Amino acid sequence: MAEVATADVSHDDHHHEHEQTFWSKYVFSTDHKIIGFQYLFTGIAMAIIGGYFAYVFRMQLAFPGSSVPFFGIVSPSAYNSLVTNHGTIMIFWVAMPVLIAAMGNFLIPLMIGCDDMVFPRVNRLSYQIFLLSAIVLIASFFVPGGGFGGAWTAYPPLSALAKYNATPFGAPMWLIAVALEIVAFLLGGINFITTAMNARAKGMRMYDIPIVVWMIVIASMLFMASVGPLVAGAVMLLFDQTLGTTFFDASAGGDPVLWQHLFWFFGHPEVYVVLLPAMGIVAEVMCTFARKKLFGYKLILYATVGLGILSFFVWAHHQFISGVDPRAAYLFTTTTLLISIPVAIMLFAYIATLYGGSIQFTTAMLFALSFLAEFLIGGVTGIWLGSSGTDIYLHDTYFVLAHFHYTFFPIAIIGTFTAIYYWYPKMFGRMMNETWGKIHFWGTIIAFNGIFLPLFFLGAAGQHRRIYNYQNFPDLAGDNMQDLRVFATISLVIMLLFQIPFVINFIVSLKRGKKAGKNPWKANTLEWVAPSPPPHGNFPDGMPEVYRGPYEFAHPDREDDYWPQNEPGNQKPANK
Amino acid sequence: MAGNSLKKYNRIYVALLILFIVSVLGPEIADIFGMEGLSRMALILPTAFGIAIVKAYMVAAHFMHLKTEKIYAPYILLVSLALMVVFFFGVKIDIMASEGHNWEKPYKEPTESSASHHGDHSESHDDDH
Amino acid sequence: MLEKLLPAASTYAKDIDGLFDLITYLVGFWFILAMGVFFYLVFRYRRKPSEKAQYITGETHKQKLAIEVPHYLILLCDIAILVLTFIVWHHVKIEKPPAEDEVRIVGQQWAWTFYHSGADGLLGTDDDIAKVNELHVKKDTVYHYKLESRDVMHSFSVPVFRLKQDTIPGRIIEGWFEPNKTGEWDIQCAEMCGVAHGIMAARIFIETEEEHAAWIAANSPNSADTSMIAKNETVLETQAQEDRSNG
Amino acid sequence: MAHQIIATSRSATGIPTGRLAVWWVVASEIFIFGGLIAAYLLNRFLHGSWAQEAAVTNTFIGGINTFWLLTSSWFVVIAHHYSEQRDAKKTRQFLWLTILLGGFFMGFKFVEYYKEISHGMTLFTNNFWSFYYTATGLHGFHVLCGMVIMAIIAEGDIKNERNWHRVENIGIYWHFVDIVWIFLFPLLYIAK
Repeated sequence: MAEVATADVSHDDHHHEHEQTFWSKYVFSTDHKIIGFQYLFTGIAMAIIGGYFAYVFRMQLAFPGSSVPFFGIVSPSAYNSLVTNHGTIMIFWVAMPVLIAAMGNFLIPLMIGCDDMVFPRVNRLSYQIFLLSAIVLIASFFVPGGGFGGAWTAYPPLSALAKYNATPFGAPMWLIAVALEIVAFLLGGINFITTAMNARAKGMRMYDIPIVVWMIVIASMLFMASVGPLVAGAVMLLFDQTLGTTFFDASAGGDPVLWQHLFWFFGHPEVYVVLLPAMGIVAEVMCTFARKKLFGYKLILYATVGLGILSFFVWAHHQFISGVDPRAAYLFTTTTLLISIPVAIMLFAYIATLYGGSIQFTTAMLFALSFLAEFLIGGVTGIWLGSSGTDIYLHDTYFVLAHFHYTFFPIAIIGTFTAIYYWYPKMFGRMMNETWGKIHFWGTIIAFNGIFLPLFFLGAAGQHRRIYNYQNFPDLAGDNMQDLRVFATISLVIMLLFQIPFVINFIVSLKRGKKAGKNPWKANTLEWVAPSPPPHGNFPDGMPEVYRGPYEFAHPDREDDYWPQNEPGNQKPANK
Repeated sequence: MAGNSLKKYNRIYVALLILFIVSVLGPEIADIFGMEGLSRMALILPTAFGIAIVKAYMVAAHFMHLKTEKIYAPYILLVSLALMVVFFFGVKIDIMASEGHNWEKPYKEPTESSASHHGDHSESHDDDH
Repeated sequence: MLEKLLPAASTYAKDIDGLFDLITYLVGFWFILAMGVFFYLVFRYRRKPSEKAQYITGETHKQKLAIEVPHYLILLCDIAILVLTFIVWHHVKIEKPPAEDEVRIVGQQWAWTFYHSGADGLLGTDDDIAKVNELHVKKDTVYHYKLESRDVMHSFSVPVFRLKQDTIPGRIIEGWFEPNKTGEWDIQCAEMCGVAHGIMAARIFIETEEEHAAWIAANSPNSADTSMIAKNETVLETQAQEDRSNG
Repeated sequence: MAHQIIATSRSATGIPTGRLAVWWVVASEIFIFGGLIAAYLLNRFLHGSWAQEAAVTNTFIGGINTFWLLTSSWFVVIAHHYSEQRDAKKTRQFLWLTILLGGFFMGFKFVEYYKEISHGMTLFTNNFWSFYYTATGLHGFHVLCGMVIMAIIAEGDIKNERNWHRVENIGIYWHFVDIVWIFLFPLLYIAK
């Protein structure tokens, strides 16, 4: 049955290749891989914008008042707008589309061995809405009053009334863009979840699913479950902004703190929404290049589920000092510190995976390993903030900023690079240059630590976030502190410059790279069974069947050190 | 078999209608007997919300076929509901109170409602809530 | 540890610093251990042509212990941190020692107004001293503060006190502090509050009893120099009323 | 588009793919309406004066509207029953009856809005009415979407005797919208 259908697909495909124009093939395609690329490249384009914003405001902090090259003088309102939109873009338009949408679209159907997502047209619609949201956001920078500048958390009443935020058009447009983006990811998320639940290849049981697919699916569920109240809140806030209702106006009996709860009920699970896919990507890469079976597959999976559930009970730790009842802090500190347990289990299992391996230091593996090291810094610094006692002091300082950049940078940037270096051969059929990859790696990682390590000290010394010029604060204007700011800014510029080798490597390898072949890394999962790049329909030689788990490296019963999932064998080892 | 299911749907529908009428009658009866305060609550809460839950259960179980659906579906929906309950109780201490530990809201309830002709119940209900 | 970066000038600052240190030691231990193991493994198991990787599932009971044991130990550390956190939180935010003086703090875009209680130590009397962006307090005195906001959210943050509390329109939030070191430091706004959030800077002056008394004497509404302060306050009040009527 | 996607026809869970997706849609809607209703309830319990506002809402029209939706739920489940018997004519008939009742619902809704607004109860009167219009408006929007999709299914799929499973899927969605109303009705109309 499956065979017949596949033959049809490949036949159809050949038939269509002649007729497909550029538009129908790359713009309005329903092919999951093309949609994945669309998300990937849109995400990278938005990352360039977000990175440019970071460059502008870091230059302003290091050299306050002077004209920033390629921008000009940074006014206070421009600074607020840059900071706000840097945060929004990096989370909603970079981390989410690249890690969940691009990787989910590209990997899920290939890894579970089917020909496309279950709803290809819904998938296309999801990307189109996402693109629209990005356009609305970018347009909001150019309307009268400028882009929204009330921080990515958009606390009312500042975000609700133009007389407070001075961006009568920027604020509603920002909110509409975020709402559209949420709709796009709800559509995409339902598609991912349904695909992974229903469309698995024959023989693929629960524990034969590669961990990255699990992670993306669990992340989509977390997103769906957490974002609903925010959608309701966004409607309410939009009415406040545009129509003049008083949902969040205290003088009319509303409560601005309600928005904080609605936002953070989403905002905290959102961290795990982007974390999990990155963890999954790292797991794939580590297993392949350490030639090791993932240590405690089920343990990691259960820890992930536990993490997901716990993440719904911690949201108010973002609000310890923001006027919520202080008694609530007891509960939320407890749950917050408990969340260190599943995260620690996952990280320990990852580190244990390295034990007894045969580690190849390819660029992808270097990025994966650096993810673990950097994320560990981000993770442990969270304890100071999750503990309500120290959070009184550290809240909204640069300590927080450095902490979440040590989590989000590994997630969004290192995770993305890991994925691109690892799956590039599958995506485009050619290998990337390893030497340039390593130059890119060391430049990025060292410069990254150069940016954010100093910020921990600035934060611990009491420097608050979102302030455009520290010269106004005598305690913060000292030369020692200014030196640290300059150091961070220079590191940022160096890090941005080190992205140029990556871009050149990426583009040159498209044409000049070594041909990859089906399985250049000798990996086990199903995407390596398909040709590189996979054609429309993915598996022209017939849909694969699955006989074992995804990480059977160095199995004692086998000569080769890898054992593809689709290769028939006389036993089904492990993972019963 | 087929006819049976149709009959079942009809039975459920009739039951729903009866429940619906009872739920509307609850507050009317309370008004007629002039019930106030606790006794009014005791009547309205079960007739309005108790019956709403029963109706929702009947629609979900029989019309949406959740009773015969694979176990995934009811779990998905129950987890969703449970998380909303978590949200409600996590937020309650702040939003559903006019004062807490070391804070208070100076906001005063308007004494007169926007529709003045129905303003007579006000005092007693302030206490109930 | 924090004191090296910024002086501590309130009684509970040392508690928060102590908690910070405890977390630093516990977390630092685990961090260094994990990093050590990590780099050792990466180095030890680098690819060598002669060695094939081992087949370890991590599913057997013995192997799982490698994860379970550290995770129980981490739980113990968590509990230790939790206990101290609760004590500190209770001390700083829940329980208030009896007040010896009061101050009312009002945030608005983009300035702080501090209503000092004046000579009688009570707020709401005629001798209250309103000052914009200047908070004068007496060393070794327990202050109760009342936080209000006229428009949007602000955050009253005094880094040397290790104190921070957001102000919320429509809420009056209370708390306390006891300065124990004289000097002059920053008060920052720690919550994004609009265009000029970055220059919403105030100063705190912690004075000895004599200095403080002299300051009160010089600034009391009865003294000659009051007209400007009174005017200042009326301006703020009218602005607030306008805001209310607009909203 | 030209060829059938194999993925869509697979069913590892045993629930057909379309229906599984509808369950997830319903779950995500539970979060959206749940957030709104939770926000409303928190305010309602806090503000005692809202009980007087709720007394002003028109219980009669609300009740009639509940009746329309309950009946339409009944019709759509009958449509599902006939779709399982592959009876295109009856299925279409009951789908259109459902749409008709949805239309009655919307019509009464508009009359109700008109009456309230002409009595000075608008979106801006106070927060109770803001919540009232937001919640019923969002719900009405869902009813409208359901009606449009149902019409497309009746005229596009059932007329051409294909995609029979879509009747059940839209039915599940419609029942969910009905359940939301079952809760909104006591919350906004009869609890006072």
